[in-house]
Amino acid sequence: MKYKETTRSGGALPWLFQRISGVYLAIVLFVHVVNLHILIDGEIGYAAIAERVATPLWKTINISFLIVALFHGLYGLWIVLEDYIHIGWLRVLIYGVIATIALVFAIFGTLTMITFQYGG
Amino acid sequence: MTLKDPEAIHDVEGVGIHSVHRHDVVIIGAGLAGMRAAVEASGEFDVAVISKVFPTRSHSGGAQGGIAASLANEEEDHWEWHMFDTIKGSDYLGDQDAIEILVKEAPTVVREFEHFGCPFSRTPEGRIAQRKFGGHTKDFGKGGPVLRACYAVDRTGHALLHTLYEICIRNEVRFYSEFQAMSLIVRDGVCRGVVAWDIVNGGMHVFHAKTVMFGTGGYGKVFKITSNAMANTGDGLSLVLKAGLPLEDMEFVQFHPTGLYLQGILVSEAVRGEGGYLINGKGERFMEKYAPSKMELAPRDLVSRSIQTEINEGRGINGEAYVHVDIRHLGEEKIMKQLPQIHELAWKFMHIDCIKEPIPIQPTGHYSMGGIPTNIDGEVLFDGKNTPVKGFYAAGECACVSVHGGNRLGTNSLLEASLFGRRCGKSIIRFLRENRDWPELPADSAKGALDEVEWLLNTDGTEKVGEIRDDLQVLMTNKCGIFRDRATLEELTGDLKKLEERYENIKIDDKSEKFNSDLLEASELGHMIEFCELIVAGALSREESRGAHSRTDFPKRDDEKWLKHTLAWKKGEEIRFDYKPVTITRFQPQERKY
Amino acid sequence: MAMITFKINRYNPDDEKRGHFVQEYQIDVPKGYTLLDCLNDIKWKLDGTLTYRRSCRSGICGSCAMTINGVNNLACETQVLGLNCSTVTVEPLRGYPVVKDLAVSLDPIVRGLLAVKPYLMTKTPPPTDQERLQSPEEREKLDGLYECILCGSCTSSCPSFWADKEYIGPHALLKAYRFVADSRDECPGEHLEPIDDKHGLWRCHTIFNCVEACPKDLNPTKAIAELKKELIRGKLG
Amino acid sequence: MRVIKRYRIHMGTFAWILHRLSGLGLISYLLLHIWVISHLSGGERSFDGIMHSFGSPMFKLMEIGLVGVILFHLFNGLRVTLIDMGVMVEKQKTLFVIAVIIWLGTWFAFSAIMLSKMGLLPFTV
Ligand SMILES: Cc1cc2nc3c(=O)[nH]c(=O)nc-3n(C[C@H](O)[C@H](O)[C@H](O)COP(=O)(O)OP(=O)(O)OC[C@H]3O[C@@H](n4cnc5c(N)ncnc54)[C@H](O)[C@@H]3O)c2cc1C
Ligand code: HEM
Ligand code: SF4
Ligand code: F3S
Ligand code: FES
Repeated sequence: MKYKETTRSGGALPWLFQRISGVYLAIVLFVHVVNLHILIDGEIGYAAIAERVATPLWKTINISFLIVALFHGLYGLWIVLEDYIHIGWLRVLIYGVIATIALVFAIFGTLTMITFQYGG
Repeated sequence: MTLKDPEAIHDVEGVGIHSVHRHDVVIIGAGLAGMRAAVEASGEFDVAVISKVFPTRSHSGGAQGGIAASLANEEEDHWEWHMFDTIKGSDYLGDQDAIEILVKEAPTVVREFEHFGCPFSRTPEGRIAQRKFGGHTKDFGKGGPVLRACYAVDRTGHALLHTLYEICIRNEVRFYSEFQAMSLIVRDGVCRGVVAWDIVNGGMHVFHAKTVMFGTGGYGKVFKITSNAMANTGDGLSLVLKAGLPLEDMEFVQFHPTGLYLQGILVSEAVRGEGGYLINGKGERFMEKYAPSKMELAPRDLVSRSIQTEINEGRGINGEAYVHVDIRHLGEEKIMKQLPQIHELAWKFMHIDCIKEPIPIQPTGHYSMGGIPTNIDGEVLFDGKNTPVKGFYAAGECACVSVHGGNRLGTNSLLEASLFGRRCGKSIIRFLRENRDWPELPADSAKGALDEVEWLLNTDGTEKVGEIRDDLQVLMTNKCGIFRDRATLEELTGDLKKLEERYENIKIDDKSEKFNSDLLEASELGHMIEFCELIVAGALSREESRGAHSRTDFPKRDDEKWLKHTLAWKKGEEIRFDYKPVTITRFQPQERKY
Repeated sequence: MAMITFKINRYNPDDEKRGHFVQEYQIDVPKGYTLLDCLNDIKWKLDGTLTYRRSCRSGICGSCAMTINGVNNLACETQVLGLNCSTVTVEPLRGYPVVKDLAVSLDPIVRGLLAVKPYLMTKTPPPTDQERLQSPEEREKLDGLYECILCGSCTSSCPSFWADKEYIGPHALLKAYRFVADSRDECPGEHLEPIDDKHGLWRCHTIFNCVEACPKDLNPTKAIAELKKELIRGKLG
Repeated sequence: MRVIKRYRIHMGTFAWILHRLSGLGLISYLLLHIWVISHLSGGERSFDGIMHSFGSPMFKLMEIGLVGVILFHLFNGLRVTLIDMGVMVEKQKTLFVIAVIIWLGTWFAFSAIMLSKMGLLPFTV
């Protein structure tokens, strides 16, 4: 009997990046949650958010957070779908949809962060 | 990786044949013997291995103790010592030319296993570790036990078997896994192939071959209590008989002293080695009577006979057919450290905690010394004059070279199976280099096998396979077991005839072709009855006690009359005997004392 | 001695229409009887059509793995009275195509196994007339790996395998690591290359069902973790 | 031929199922979240408007749930990563129990703070 020869698709680096991004998210997300739900008093409103979002450091952190989370989450979604969907064309389609979502949301989110000017 | 594709199928006349395959070499049996031969021959020729169980499920994997070779990794050892021990163990019935090959080539064979990747246990220097085993001694029996058995913890057979399977995969051997050989095609002294049934899908397949090798293993299943696997039904032997060839020394069957009561599963010799007691129903350490100095550590056949005597004379536990091996006095710590697998075994198979309770044991059918007669190159012989059948080979437990003679030593059989398997491979290569033509395949090759299956599927009798087999096993154990005598053997001859008649009147429940184990068990039973008649006839005619063959009416060894091998043929109802001399080279027979 | 009901999941390939069904058998079970003994009793006395694999009946050949009361185990190692229940359900190993009754197709097991080049690979010829040396410490690394009896219980229990039939399976990954971990194997890359695949190593989601299911108490997940490290180390140079 | 896909649930399976579900939940939330934050560009009115519609106590309580999901995925994700690094593979159950304890501990603390800020607790933390 012969093992079905698949084109070796590797998968090591995405797998590794899923772990690294996970650990990065663990730190940033924890800080994020502490910040938003504990440190900020009262209503989470425009002022409270905007103040922080405006500084360059927070901008960088937020943008990296955004992109890493998108990668991690959408790649995670892809892993899940890949487990259960084995129809060739459907897989390609889903892959395309996920990639598009990733791109659109990454650009959309980044633009929000970059273009935003507090008090401006 | 590509494995070789099935050979081009060509047609043969006849109904009911699923397909015909062609291979240079067709090996039946994927135990150590079969697969070792396959490894050897597969570099140059197209080799197929047929096995009724998936290769790694062959019974060789059940062996625990070790494989003998005088590597001298742990202490001084020489092949001459090993040779002496083997000959003495065989009660001088072993052929000494074959034994010399066995002990001389042993180190090479074991090291090759290591080169193949076998995970042997190691000495601190990184060499293959070795342990003691019954009957293996220093200095021609004059010294104490020697460290000679190479081992992989307590899973030696498992490690060896899986290693061989792996190398077969590497060598792209073609496996026909779960195919049961049903008949052997031999015409005019030339072997032409075999016929086998595809167990999973059903259907008869003809294997046309230039050479056929048998490594079909033992037949412990003819006994009620046995250490053997359920697949060990000795099919190979009856296939050979049906092809008109003889079997050798079938009366020699080894019984191991300690099998779990009713299960027969082996309780290793280590239990007694570590100091366990054998206790009868009266609470006595009964070995005092039989071997006052060696006690529980007397040789296997003697201990088996002692236990059986106690049982026969009503001194089993509660009068039942077992005694106790008691290790409670060793204490929990020692048991868990030195005998963990025994603890696990007793627990898993008997629900007994051997730290708190004694283990019920009884002697268990273990090994067949006799089998298909072969010469030292593995060629199957068909008469007393050592004439080989062209293109037919055998090795392992199903064969009789004979290196074990009347009684085999522990760890010598893994060695024999692999070593003579390897030799088979080598002589198959030599044969194929000289014989490039295909032998003619007779048109009715599959007829016998097809008739058998058809009959079994359609016969509408009243007898159940399980019941006849049960009766066979009980009869063989009681009347042709550790002790034999004329009266019971003659009785048994009649009993077997009756069983044969009952077999004619069987009915199986399962009528389908796919994975019909009912059908195959029925076929196996027919085969077992067939060669059991030979065992009994052999035991009846050999009027002496030698090795494992113990006649109460002839308790002494009789070299004058019986220092010879039995050959037996079966034609219809009639059994014919012939004899051939034992080859004696270095060691003259002496009295066997331990 | 106790009367036990066995609910056995059956399937006859000749009767596709009927499909899978549960059949009940009742037998008296004495102390010490394993499930295999009970199945034999049923087959030999009550119903010869009952089909299952078995051979060694001592837990070493791997034939008799099946799902017993919902858990994978070897029938020959299962003490029926030890289960402490009056009804025992017996099903074929999950996740594999069923051939008949309790016998499943071995193809997925073999396919995964062949893929990892399951044999010792060396470049240097072995020493003549001598074994390769391996220290007891190096040998110890193979413990927990070489004992695998290829029973298929682990892969049968793995949700990743249920989802992806091409997933190579924990049994094959354990085997791959058996060679990668062997100090004598000079081509670990050869065993690693085929598993560096989306149907290979990376399909394992660390679910640990395989560890739960292994009747020999082996730990495929540990082997898988080591393989992952090995491969990542290779990638990063 | 039917193939049964079911196995006794134990800690490993349980952790995996929860991780999967929480991961899927989180990615859905993330996409929503990006959309919400994008209202920042639209100025104060637009942002506060949308925040207001999420400002009801119902949503506040759901936020506590969200924090729980995040924290579970976080700590179990770290557990998985540790196992992948070969840490405590043989003690995975203990590791899971530890992860769950930390998860429940932090979640409890976060919930208490959040609830008290909403004035839903009789005391402040
Ligand atoms: C419990 C136990 C412990 C043992 N321990 C030791 C030990 O420590 N040391 C030692 O040296 N020896 C030991 N032995 C003996 C030794 O294991 C066997 O003698 C040896 O393994 C036999 O090997 P084999 O290759 O001849 O046959 P096996 O390994 O039995 O293989 C037989 C093969 O033939 C196949 N086969 C049979 N009939 C058919 C058919 N009709 N069609 C197709 N295929 C068929 C089977 O499928 C199988 O693959 C032990 C034996 C037992 C029972
Ligand atoms: C907080 C820190 C996080 C850590 C430590 C973490 C860790 C991980 C890890 C290790 C995996 C891989 C599981 C596997 O392959 O078996 C994973 C999967 C996943 N993660 Fe995260 N993650 C985090 C945050 C997030 C966030 C914010 C999202 C959503 C955007 C997310 C969505 C997912 C998804 C959808 C999966 C796939 C689930 C699966 O394969 O079953 N994770 N996470
Ligand atoms: S790892 Fe365990 S469960 Fe898996 S095949 Fe090997 S012995 Fe069976
Ligand atoms: S159950 Fe399957 S997903 Fe991995 S840990 Fe075991 S192989
Ligand atoms: S019969 Fe061999 S493992 Fe159960």
